[in-house]
Amino acid sequence: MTTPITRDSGGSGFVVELEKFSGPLDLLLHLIREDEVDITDLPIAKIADQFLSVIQDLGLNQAADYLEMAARLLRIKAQMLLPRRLGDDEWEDPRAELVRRLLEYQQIRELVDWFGRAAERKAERFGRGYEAPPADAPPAPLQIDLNDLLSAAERVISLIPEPMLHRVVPRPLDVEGATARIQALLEKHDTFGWSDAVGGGPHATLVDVLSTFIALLELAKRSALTLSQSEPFGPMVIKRATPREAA
Amino acid sequence: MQPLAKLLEAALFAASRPLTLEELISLEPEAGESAIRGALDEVRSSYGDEHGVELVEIAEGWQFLTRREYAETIDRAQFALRPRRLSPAALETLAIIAYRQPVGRLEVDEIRGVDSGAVMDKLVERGLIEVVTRGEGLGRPLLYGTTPSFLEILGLKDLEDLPRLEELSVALRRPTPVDEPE
Amino acid sequence: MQPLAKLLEAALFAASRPLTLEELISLEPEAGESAIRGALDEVRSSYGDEHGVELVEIAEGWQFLTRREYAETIDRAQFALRPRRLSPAALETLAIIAYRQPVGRLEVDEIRGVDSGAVMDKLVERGLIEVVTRGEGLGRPLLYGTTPSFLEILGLKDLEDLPRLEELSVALRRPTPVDEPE
Repeated sequence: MTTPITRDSGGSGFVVELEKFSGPLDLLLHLIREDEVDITDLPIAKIADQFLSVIQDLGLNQAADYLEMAARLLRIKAQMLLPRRLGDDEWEDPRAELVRRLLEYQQIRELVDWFGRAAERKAERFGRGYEAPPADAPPAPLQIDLNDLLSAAERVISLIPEPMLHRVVPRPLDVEGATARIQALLEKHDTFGWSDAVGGGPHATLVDVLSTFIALLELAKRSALTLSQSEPFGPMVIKRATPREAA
Repeated sequence: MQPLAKLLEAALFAASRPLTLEELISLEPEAGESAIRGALDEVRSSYGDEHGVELVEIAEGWQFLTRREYAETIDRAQFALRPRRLSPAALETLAIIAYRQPVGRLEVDEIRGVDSGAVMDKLVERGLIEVVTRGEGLGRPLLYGTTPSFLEILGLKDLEDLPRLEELSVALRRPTPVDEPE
Repeated sequence: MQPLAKLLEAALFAASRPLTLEELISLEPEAGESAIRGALDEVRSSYGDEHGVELVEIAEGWQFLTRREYAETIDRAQFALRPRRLSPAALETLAIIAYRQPVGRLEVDEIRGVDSGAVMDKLVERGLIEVVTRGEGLGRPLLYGTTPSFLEILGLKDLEDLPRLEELSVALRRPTPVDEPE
């Protein structure tokens, strides 16, 4: 995906691999651990600056998820700077929501480690490797309850904002017509040219041309005729297939 | 069983195909051929008449197989071993196809708001829907409809037997406690 | 072993996935649940330390699995396929779904802080999660839950086997190493 990028930050010197982060929360947690700061009393100004500089360095400032987090951090940082009166009980810590999410996410990461270990341990035990070919058993007696089907239909209906109308797309190509025309020509002539096949002379439309072309290819596939050109871009010669060729 | 025999037992069980003597030797090359042969005998004799499976030498090597006498019961039960009910996603897809047939995949996706390809493939596999024709327009998409066995499973005579959607919308719209997980 | 135990042994051996009690009962419905349970015990105890495989309770069912101690040798010989590893993003998504099920995509996105659509599609494809119902509210979002295969790849008996969130409280403490847990 992306090449690992090494970043030396001041004296602490940490190595950051881009793939290591599964998202902005992960990166944020990483910074918090690096700095050994208290999540519940997040030094938001410092963390916001670090976050911005890391995503800049890693080229993550193009990624919407990271940008959104950057914006959120800056907003919280600004809110923290707003003066508040002493003893203001109404004051709500602007960091609260972010801290809640970080704690929650930290728990998820803990679970990820547990899941990873569990999967590793399970991988040490193999199930039966051989799968017998399916038996010629009678078809599965599948049970579908009409009520279940109807409530499924009902769920679907509730999703459709308004009755959908069928759009009927007219089919402009007339391959059948062209095929009939060419077959009629084949009855009468051993060989004929492309312009004979198209018909319509100078009035032939693009649709006529395409229809004819598809019809010719189809008939050639069925070995009713052969197509040849004496030179590149030369006139196309259509020849009735001999019985032997047709066989 | 001796450790070597237990190792062979585990390997023969986990292998997706019969294992040759050479392959078994390669598991523990230091043991040597005769020890492996001995261990193989030990495994075989420990799965005597007392077990439902046996170690069988077939053309390509050694393999555990279920005893013939149980094969039929297990085969018969095979279908019972598979889930017999459709998932909500499958039911929804089936409902859309039942009422809109012939209908293409894109339209089903559009109505459900999610990719329905895998679900539709499953329904085809189970013989509930099938390609009935090709649509007009770009790429002439495959159009699906329900199969006779769909009607059979639901106990319907024909598609006319399906309740009409207008009635359905009114009848089921609100009061039903939809979506109770079973 | 008794004939019923031998039948169960054969069926469990033949299956490449865990079989639930219900599925085992369906092999011989006349026998009744308690007889099946008894026979299951008989099978399990006859595969004690004496064998390279053992009967394990997993994913709401039972399955024969090779003993851990032979993993490396079997792995090295490449007779059996090792399951593909899950990416951290996939594990993260699974963790959220396992604990919050039934849960919609938006909630997963929000907890992870990133779009999880592609990861969830992959997990559905691998059969580790599935749509279990639709939620209330705008657009009636699809809600996902984990499948028995999820339990299987983690080697869990059931969802109760997952660690309780309280047990993870270490993660909620301050990350500074100087802080002693109280």
